Amino acid sequence: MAKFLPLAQAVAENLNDGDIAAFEGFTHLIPTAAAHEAIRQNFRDLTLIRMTPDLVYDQMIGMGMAKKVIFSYAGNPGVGLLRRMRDAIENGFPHPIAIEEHSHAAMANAYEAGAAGLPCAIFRGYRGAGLAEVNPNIRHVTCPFTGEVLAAVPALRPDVSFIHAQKANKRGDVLVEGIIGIQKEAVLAAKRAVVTVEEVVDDFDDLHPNLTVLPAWTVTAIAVVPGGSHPSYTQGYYARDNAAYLEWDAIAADRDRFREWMQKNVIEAGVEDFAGRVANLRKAA
Amino acid sequence: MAKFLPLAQAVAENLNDGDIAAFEGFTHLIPTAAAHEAIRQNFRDLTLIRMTPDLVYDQMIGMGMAKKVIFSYAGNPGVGLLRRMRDAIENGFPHPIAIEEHSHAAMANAYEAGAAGLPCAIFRGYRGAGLAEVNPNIRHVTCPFTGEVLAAVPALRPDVSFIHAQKANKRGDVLVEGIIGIQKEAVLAAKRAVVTVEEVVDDFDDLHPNLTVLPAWTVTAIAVVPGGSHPSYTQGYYARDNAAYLEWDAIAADRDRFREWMQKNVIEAGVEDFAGRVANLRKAA
Amino acid sequence: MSAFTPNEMMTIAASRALKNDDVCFVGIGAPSAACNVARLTHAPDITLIYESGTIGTAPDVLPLSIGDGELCETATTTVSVPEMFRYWLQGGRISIGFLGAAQIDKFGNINTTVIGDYHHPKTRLPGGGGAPEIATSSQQVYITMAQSRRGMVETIAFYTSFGHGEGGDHRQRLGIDTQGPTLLITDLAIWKPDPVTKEFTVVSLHPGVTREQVQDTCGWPVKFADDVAVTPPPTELELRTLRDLKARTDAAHKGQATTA
Amino acid sequence: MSAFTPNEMMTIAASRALKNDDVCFVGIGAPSAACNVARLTHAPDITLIYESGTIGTAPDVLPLSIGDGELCETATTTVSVPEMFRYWLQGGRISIGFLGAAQIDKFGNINTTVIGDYHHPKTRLPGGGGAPEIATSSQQVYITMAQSRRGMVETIAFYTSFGHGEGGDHRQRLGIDTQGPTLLITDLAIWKPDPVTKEFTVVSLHPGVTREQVQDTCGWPVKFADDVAVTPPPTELELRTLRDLKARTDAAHKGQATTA
Repeated sequence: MAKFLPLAQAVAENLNDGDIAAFEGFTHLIPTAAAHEAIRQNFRDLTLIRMTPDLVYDQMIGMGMAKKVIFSYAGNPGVGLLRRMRDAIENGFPHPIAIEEHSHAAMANAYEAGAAGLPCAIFRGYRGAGLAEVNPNIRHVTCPFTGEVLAAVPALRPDVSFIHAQKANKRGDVLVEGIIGIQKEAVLAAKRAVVTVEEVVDDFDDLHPNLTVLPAWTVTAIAVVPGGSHPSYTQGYYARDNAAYLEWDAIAADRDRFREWMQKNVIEAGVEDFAGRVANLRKAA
Repeated sequence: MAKFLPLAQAVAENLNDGDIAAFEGFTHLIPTAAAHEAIRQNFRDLTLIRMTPDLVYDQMIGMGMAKKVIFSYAGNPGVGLLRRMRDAIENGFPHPIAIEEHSHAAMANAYEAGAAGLPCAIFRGYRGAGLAEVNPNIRHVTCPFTGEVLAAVPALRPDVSFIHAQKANKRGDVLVEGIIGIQKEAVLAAKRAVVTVEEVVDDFDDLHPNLTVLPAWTVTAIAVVPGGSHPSYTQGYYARDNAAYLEWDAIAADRDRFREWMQKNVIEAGVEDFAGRVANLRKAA
Repeated sequence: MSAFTPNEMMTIAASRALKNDDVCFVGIGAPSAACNVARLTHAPDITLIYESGTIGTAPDVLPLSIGDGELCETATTTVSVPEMFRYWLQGGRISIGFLGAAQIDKFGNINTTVIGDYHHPKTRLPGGGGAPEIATSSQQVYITMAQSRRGMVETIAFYTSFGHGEGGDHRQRLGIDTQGPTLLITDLAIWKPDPVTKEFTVVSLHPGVTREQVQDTCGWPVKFADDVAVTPPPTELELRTLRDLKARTDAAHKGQATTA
Repeated sequence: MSAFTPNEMMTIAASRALKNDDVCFVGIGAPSAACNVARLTHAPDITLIYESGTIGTAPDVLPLSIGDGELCETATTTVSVPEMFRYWLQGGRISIGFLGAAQIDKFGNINTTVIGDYHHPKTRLPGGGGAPEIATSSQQVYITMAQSRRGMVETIAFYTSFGHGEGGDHRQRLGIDTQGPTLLITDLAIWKPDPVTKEFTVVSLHPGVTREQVQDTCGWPVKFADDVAVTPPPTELELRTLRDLKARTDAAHKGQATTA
């Protein structure tokens, strides 16, 4: 049953060194504040899962927190590469990381299987694809009716998933709307789930019955963090800070500049700083 | 791309003798008007798919239209048995029918696989269940990661699916809301899809982005039939006619009374009669 | 305290077995009444899930079907049927699967499919619906039914849903890791499975019910626990809650049929 | 007619290949611009789908990412990412999968994963994202990229997504029943696969482009069709539409970064 907690406590209670963790968001609703809190608390040896690792995983990898990354697209969306992640893969800096790479279809199916309590997902995929030859977690099953050979991947079952959402009600139910991505599956597939929200409202009585609502008993902890997905966006609250994504490319290109930026904007900053970062993006939402 | 047609034409153009057809609805939104039109046009040798065959399949079976029924719960919901279907299975009246029986989980997964273009669905099911011994379409696959043995069923791919929905817009997009059941999957799994709707509106601009909308290019034909799901209900339009479900039990119990009722209320009735049948149920919706 | 019927006692005894933090997959009929009485008395935050996709529903009247409109209108959220069976039931999120039964044996195996041979049935019943997987994916299964020699039989004709099979560790041998039937509530008694054999054993008799009555309405030789309790009779609150619910329900479901 | 850049010609030529009834799975960058120019000119009812789950979207400016808010705001419906890949892509509903490429070979195989060895890469690129299954589940695949000897190579380092493999019937031999790459549009030319060998062959040169320019910017010996056409230059409407779109896009994506 969801507990309302300050973010620092929600992260401290639910993330551990060595955990398999997902900070999910598909361009929209990226849980930046939760990731920054995890960075401040300096967790180690994490296996980080995400379809689209972007700035926050670049930051966590650059800070030496990741042992392994499971992913399907490692880019700065709309801009280019993830330079800290590249540095770790190409040069072992700050230390080598293991990777398990999939396609989006495979990761989406694997989360879906995790949410559905299955050990694996099957789908028509990876035909002729190079990943099938370098990733031993891409296997096959044969349809017992048609004989068709389908790809199989293991279900994703994070120890903990972090997502950002529009709002919770007082009971602790959570609403995700707009580009809903893989958030519901990431929460339901995980042993524990931490959600940051823009606000808490009395009830959800005025919501349409078919929206993506996570009942309170599927969520472990909720932290209220206005602006908590910046520089990503929260539909209905504030727009994407595209300029910050462009700016990140230069910051992450240089090891020293990266450390300086992290020191100033993450280590010496706090959860309360997010509201200010989106102040001028609210009109555009 | 969806064509707006009178129901008689939509049925005539999309249903054929010998087809595999689904008239889906999960208590809510049962496409009664479409089924009655199919009865009036007297199709034969149909394979009828539905999770919860209720009155309309009892009627179609009783009129001798079904060769086979694929189903998971053959009951008059909240009332009891389907007496025409029983008569066909127990006594071969009006003629014998074949059955392929599944659990709800299996049927739901099989529609989902059909919508997803897969040849089969896998799930954790049928353990210790008698159906696994009498239905040769229940097979197994082994997870290539854990060795767990999972149940497999073939995907459902109807030649044509019929559903009832709240509304279409002028472009032919269709909205289903409330208890959405298996409608989206039934449409996407089928080669052709016919939708009856309560009304047509100009556009869906005021709808929440995450509702269940079937784009016009996934639908073959749309027919406007106010009241078209009676005695089932359409959320937001009219309530369920519970008394009609109770009444059906007595009608279907007797072969002659059944024929008389069908003659009067289906064969000699028309699509335009549905609006009147829900007139006194609209307030209650 | 008012007089009460055996059926009322059954529903109220079943309602008492449910806890405030349970997530209950509700079958229609007696289970639905028990779950909603629990919600309206001691378990206001219980999560009731119907297989039509409604999660956290709080109907004012009992639904006639598992898909009545009020289930959706009062739910926390309403999802598709595939999602219901994949993410919510198979996902292991259900603490109690609550089933009714047409036929049951002493190991909690249920038949709602056929009387007679499957391929040439004497009586064709509706079938299992969600039950085969409710019985194996829910953490525990509660069953409620009125006793009769036709309903409680030595050998059922068909395993619609698996209880404890032939007893003992039969579930584990089939790779089923949930507890299965842990409670049977009838109009006469409360039964629990023997820890070893898994045979249903009477642990409590409803007020005024004798062992003979239980045996006379049961098709197998009944085992009684060493200490058989007496079920506490319905409280005023429980009985009023149930009767108000039934009265509201009857009023709501009456009405004119306008041809089907 | 105004002067135009090779990139503008590329985008406009690509836009012309799209039809009003296409259902197009849109990659970001050049494909997104081409698809939206098509929508704003000759194909107003084209269905554009982005992998973030937005179906039938009609953005006023080009998204920077595949998940910008405007894609959702203007879409017919927005679904979850698993549903997108299961029901919509794998379900066979996409007529055109439109991809960009970092590296391509003459059979339309694409590499966006690594330069060098996969396990010890010289350059680690973002990876495939949706591309591996877009390439096999879409009925046809269109590819657009600016020509360069680094981008158009004899042998790609990694098969991120499968085109025609080693040519001929290689797709069918792998059990892939879709057509694969049927069109390559570069800043210099339009290419189509040879019906038998499946090698990309130049069928049209953009205005003013020579065969030598095409060969000089391509890492394999270029085949030209017997009849090489000249691509009609952009019309005023096409050019104005593209430039207006780009101008709106630039204006929208500018703005102050407030730390990331």
